[in-house]
Amino acid sequence: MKLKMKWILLTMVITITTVLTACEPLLVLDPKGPQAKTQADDIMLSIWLMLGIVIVVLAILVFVLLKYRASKQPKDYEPPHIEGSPIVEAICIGIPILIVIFLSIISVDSNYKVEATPEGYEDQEPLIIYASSSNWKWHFSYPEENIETVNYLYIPEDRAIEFKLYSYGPITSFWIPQLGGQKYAMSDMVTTLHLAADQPGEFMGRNANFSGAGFAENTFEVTAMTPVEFEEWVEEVHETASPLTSEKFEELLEPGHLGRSTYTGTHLEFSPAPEHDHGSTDNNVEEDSDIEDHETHDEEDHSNH
Amino acid sequence: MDFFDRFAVPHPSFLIYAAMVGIGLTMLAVVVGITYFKKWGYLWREWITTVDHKRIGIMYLLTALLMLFRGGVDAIMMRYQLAMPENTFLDSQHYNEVFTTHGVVMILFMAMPFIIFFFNFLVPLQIGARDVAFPRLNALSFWLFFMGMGLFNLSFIIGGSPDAGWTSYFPLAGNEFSTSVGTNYYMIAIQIAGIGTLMTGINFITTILKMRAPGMTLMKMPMFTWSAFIANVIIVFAFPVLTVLLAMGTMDRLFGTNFFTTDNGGMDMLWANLFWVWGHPEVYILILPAFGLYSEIIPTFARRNLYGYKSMVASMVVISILSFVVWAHHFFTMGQGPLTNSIFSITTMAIAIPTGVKIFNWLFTLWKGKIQFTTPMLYSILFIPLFTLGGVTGVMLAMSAADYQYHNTMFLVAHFHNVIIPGVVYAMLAGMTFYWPKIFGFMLNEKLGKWTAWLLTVGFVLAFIPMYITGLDGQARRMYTYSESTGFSLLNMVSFIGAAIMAIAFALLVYNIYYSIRYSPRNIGSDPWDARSLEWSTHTPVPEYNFAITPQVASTQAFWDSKKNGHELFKGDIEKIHMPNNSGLPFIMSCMFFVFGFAMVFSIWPVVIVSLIGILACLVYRSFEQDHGRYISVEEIKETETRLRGAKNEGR
Amino acid sequence: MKELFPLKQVMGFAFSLVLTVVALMVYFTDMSYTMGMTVLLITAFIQAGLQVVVFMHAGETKDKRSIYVNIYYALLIALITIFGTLLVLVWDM
Amino acid sequence: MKVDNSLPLEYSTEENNLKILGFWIFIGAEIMLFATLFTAYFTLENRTGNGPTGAEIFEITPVLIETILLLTSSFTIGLAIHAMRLNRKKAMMGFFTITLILGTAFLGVEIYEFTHYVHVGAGLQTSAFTAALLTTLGTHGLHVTLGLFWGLFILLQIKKRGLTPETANKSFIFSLYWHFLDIIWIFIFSFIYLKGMM
Repeated sequence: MKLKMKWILLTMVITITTVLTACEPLLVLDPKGPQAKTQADDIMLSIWLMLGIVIVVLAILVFVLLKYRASKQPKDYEPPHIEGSPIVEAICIGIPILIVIFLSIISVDSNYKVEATPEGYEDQEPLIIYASSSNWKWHFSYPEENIETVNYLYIPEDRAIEFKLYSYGPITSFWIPQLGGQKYAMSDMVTTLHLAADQPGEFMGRNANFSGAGFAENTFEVTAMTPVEFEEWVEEVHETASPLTSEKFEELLEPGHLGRSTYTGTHLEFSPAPEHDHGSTDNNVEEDSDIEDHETHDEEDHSNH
Repeated sequence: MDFFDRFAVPHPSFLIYAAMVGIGLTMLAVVVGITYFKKWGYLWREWITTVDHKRIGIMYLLTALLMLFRGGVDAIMMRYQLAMPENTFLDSQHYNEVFTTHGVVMILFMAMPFIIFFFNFLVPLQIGARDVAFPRLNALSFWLFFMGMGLFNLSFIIGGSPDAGWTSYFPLAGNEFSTSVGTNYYMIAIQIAGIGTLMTGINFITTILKMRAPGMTLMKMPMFTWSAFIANVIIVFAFPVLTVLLAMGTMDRLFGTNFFTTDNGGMDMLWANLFWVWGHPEVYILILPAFGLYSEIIPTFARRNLYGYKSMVASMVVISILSFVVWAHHFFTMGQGPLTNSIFSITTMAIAIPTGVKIFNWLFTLWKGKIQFTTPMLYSILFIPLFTLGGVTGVMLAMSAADYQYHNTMFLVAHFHNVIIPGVVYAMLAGMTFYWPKIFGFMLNEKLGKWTAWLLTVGFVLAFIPMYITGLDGQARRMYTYSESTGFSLLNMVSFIGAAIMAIAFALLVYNIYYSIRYSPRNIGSDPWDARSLEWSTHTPVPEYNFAITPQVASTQAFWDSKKNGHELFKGDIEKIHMPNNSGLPFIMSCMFFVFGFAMVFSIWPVVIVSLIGILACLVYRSFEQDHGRYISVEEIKETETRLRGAKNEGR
Repeated sequence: MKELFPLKQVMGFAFSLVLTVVALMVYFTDMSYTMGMTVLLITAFIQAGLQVVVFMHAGETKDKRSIYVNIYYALLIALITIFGTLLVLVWDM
Repeated sequence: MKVDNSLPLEYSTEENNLKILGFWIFIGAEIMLFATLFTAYFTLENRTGNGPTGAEIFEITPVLIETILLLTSSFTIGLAIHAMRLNRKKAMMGFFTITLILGTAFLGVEIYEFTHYVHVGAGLQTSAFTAALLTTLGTHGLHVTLGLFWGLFILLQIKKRGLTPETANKSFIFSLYWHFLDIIWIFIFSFIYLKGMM
C-alpha cells in the first residue's frame, strides 16, 4: 500500500518536472554559444548515463525486495552464509571503472575546450572585455573600443570574446549560463574566460558566488547583436556618453546597486587590473630586477617538482 | 557605552527578540526545575563529571537532536523565504545569517555529534571493551565540543550571527566586509569544538587498535567499528588543517595579519583551498560511519551475513586516502589551469568506484535473505536508491567543464543534500531507532517510525529534486530573493512544501519518543532485533563495566555465532574490574575555554589572559594528579549481573 | 639493551650533525636551486627518519606496525596537501 | 594494577601502552598541523607585499645556534631515556635538566630572532609572507615553551615520586614530543631558512 503511495507521488513529481521543462528549456540546457554547447552536451550525456546506473540499481533493489522479503519465504528458511565472490565483485568494480574512464576522457577533453578560444573562432582576433565586480555591480571595460559600461554588456555575435575577470571586493563569479559556465573574479589576480555567442539575443548574466548583502541582485544583462549593430553602438556611445573620470569611478565603486550606465574611456587607465605577480606590485615598481627574480624562481620550482 | 554596543545584535528584528525571550525563559525554567527537584547533585555526579562512554554518548545524542531542530528551523525559514518571489519574510542580512548558521550547525553541531554519539556508545561495546582508551580525554572532548556549540549559538543573541556562509570565504569574511563579531564567533567556536573532535579521533583510534576483545583481529571487527576507525583516521589527519586555518582566520580578524586579505600579499584563495583540504575529508568523516550503520542494519534484517566484508573494508581504506586528493573540485572555477582541473576531476570520479562497490555489496546482502521491513531497515532500503541518485549527480559535478555550469547553483545544493540526508541523516535515524532499545531499554514505536521514514522521504523528494531543475535554470545558491520573471517560483514553492513535510516528519519523531516513553513495553530482553554483533550480547541497560567477562571472538559476527553455531562468548570466571574515576576537571576546563572563546570574540584581553591561565592551571593540576581509578569487586558485579537477570545466557 | 654506553644515541647524534653540515653546504657553496632543494630534501628526510628510529624507538614494541603506518599515512597526506596546494595555487595558476 | 616486568618501565602497564600509542597518533596529527603551516608558508613565500623578503631578513648565525641547541637537546633527552631504562635516576634527571636548559636557551635565541625581525620591519602585520613565517616559527616556539613547562613538572614528579611506571611513562612520552619538535625544526631549518637564503 504505502509502496504504491510513494510511486504515485514520485511519478507526479516527475510528470510535473517534465511538463515544466517542456514548456521552457532550462537556461543551461539551452546553449547559445559553442562553450555552453560543449557543457550542455556533457551534461545531457552524463544525465543519460547516470539515469542508466540509477535504473540498474533500482531494478536490482526492487527485484531482491520483492523476491526475498520475509513474507514470501517459508517460515523455516535460513538464509545462507555467503562470504562474497571475487568474480561478482570484480564486475562491480570493473564496470564503474570503465564508466569513470569514459567520463574522465570526456571531462578532460571538454575542460581543455572550454579553457581555449571557442571552436570555430580560432582564426579571428578575440574581443577583449575586462569584467570587474564591485559590491554589487559589474563594470565592463572595452579597452579597444575605449568604452565602459555598468551592469550591461553588449557583444557582437559570432566572435570569440575573452573576458578578463577581477574584483574590487569579495570573490565573485561571472556567469552567463546560456553562453558558458562561470569563473571567479578575485581581487589579486585576473582570470580569463573564453565565451562566444553564435546568435543574437538577450541573456541573463549574474554573479553566482555569494558576496554579501546585495548578492541576490548582482545581475547584468547581456545582449548579443550583429557586428554591424555592435559597431553602431560603439559609435553612438562615443557620441553621447560622458568620459569616465577616476572620481566618477570611485563613486561607482561605493557599495550598493545601480542601474545601467555608459561611459567613454575605461577605468583601466587610472585603476589598472591586478597583475598576477604574487602580490609584490609596489616592490616591483622600484626594483625591476625583482620581477625577473621571482619569475625565474617560479620556473625552477616547476622543473624541480 | 561603546563597550556595550558590541554585544547588541546589529540587525535586530522581532524574530530575534522573541527568540531571546524564549531562550531566556527556557533557561530559567530549566534552572528552576533542576533546583526544585533537587537534581543538581545528581546532574553533577552522574552526568557532568561522568567518564562513562555510554553516558557521554547520550549527551552527544541529546546535543545532536537539539541542534537538528535548531538547524531545521533555519532550513524552514529559508525555504519559506524563497517559496514566493520577492518575499519579505527575511531581509538579505537575516537570510545570510540563517543559511550560514544552518550550514555550520547541521554539519558541525548536528551531524558530527550524531556520529560521535555512535562512536561512543557502540565502539567499546562492539569490540568488547570496558571503556575507551582515555575516558577522561573523552569527557574533555565532549565538553569542549559542547562549549564550542554553546558559544556558536550564543552569537544569535549576543553580537550577531556569522553571515559569510558556512565556508566563510575571505575576503568576504575579513574585517573589511564582515564588520560584526559574527565571523569571530565562527572562527573561535568551531576551533574549540574542533579541538574536542580531534581528541575524539585520537582516542578512538587507540581504542580500536589496542582494546579489542581476544580473538578479534582487525579483519574480524564488526563493520561499524571499521567505519568508525577509518572515520577517526580521517579526523586525526584532517582536523589539524582546520585548526591552523581557523587560527590564521582569527589572526586576520583580530590581530591584523594578512593571510587572506586583499593587500600586502594576502591570498584569499588560500582560505578556500585549505578550507576544502579539511572540508572534503569532513564529508567522508560523516558518511563512512553512516555506511557502517547500514552495514550493521541491513544484515540484521536481511538475516544474512554482510556480503563482501573484505571489499567493504578495502573500499573504505581507499576512500580514506582518496578523500584527501579531491578538494580542488570545490573550486574548479577559480581559474587554475585545465591540467589541475583534469587531475582533480579524475580523482573525484574515482571515489565513485569504492562507493559503488559498497552499494552493490548491500544489494547482494539482501539477495537470498529473509527481509524484514522494520523501521531501521526501511530507512536503509530508502537510502539505497536516494543515495545512488546523490552519488551519480556527484559524478556529474565531478566533470570539471560541466561543473562551470553547476557550480554555486541550486544543482549543487540539491546534490549535497541528496547525499547527506539519505546518507547521513537517514543512517542516524535508522541507527538511533535500531540502538534505542539497547540505550534506553524500550523500543520506539514501529508504526510511527515507519510514518516518519515515509514522510521524510516524500518531503525530501519534493524539497530537493526541484532544486536540480532550478539549478540548471540558473538559480544561484544563497540568493535571498528572486523576481517573478525568472520562473523559479513554482518549483521553489514545491521545495517549501517538501521542507514542511520534512518538518512534520521530525515533529512526528519527537512525538514517537514521547509516545514510546509512555507506552512502550519495557520487558524486551537484551536482543530485541535478533541481531548479530557483540553489543547485543550484554544486558539492557548496559552495566557500567559493559561485559562482566571479556568476550572471546572468532568471527565478524561473534554474537550470531554464539546464538546459532554454539560459539562460547564468555569463558572463565568473573574477576574484579578496573574502572576510571569520575572527574570534574574536563567540565571545568571546558568552561574556561568557553570564557576564553567569548572574551576572544569581543577582544576583551584581560579576560582572555585570565582564562588562558585558568586552562593552563587545569593542565598543571592534571599533570600532578594521581588517580589510578577504582575496582569494582566481584561481589558487586555478581549482584549487578543477578539483578540484570543472570548474565551469560540472557538474550538467547 | 643493558649496556651502559649509549652507542646508538651517540652515533645518531654524530650522524645528524654531519647531515646538518651537509645541508649547510647549500648556504655556503654556490649551487643551483634544483641541486640545493635536492640536497635539502635528502638530508631533512634522513634526519627525520633517524630521529624516529634511533631516538623515538618507533619499532620496539608490538605496536610497531600501527606506529609506522600512522607516520607514513601522515607523511603521505602532508605531502599531498603541500604539493597539491602548490599545484593549485602557484604552479598552475 | 598489572605490571609486566619484561618490558621497560614505561611500557609496563596496559594504560602506559595505550598512552604511548595514543601519543604517536597525536604526533600524526601534529605532522598534519605543521604540514598545513608549511603549505601556507610555501604558498605565501613570495607574496611579500611592501615588506622584506626572506633573503633580506634571515641571518645564519642565530639560526645555526638554534639548530645546534635543539639537536643537542634531542640527544640529551635520548640519553635521559637511556639512563632511565638502566634505572639510574640521578643520571636521568641530570640529562633531563640539561635538555630543559638547552630548550630554554633555544627559546632565548628565538626571542632574540623575533625582536630582530620586528626591528627590521618584518612584523606580524607586514605582509602575507611575514605572517606565515612568524606563525610557523611561533607555533614551533609555542610547542617548545609548553614542552619546557611540561618537562619541568615531570622532573618535579620524578624527584618526588621516583621512577615509577607512571613517571617513566610520562618521561618517555615527553621524549617523543621533544624529538618530534626537533624533527619539525629540521624542516624549518631546511625549507624556511636555508631555502630562503639559498
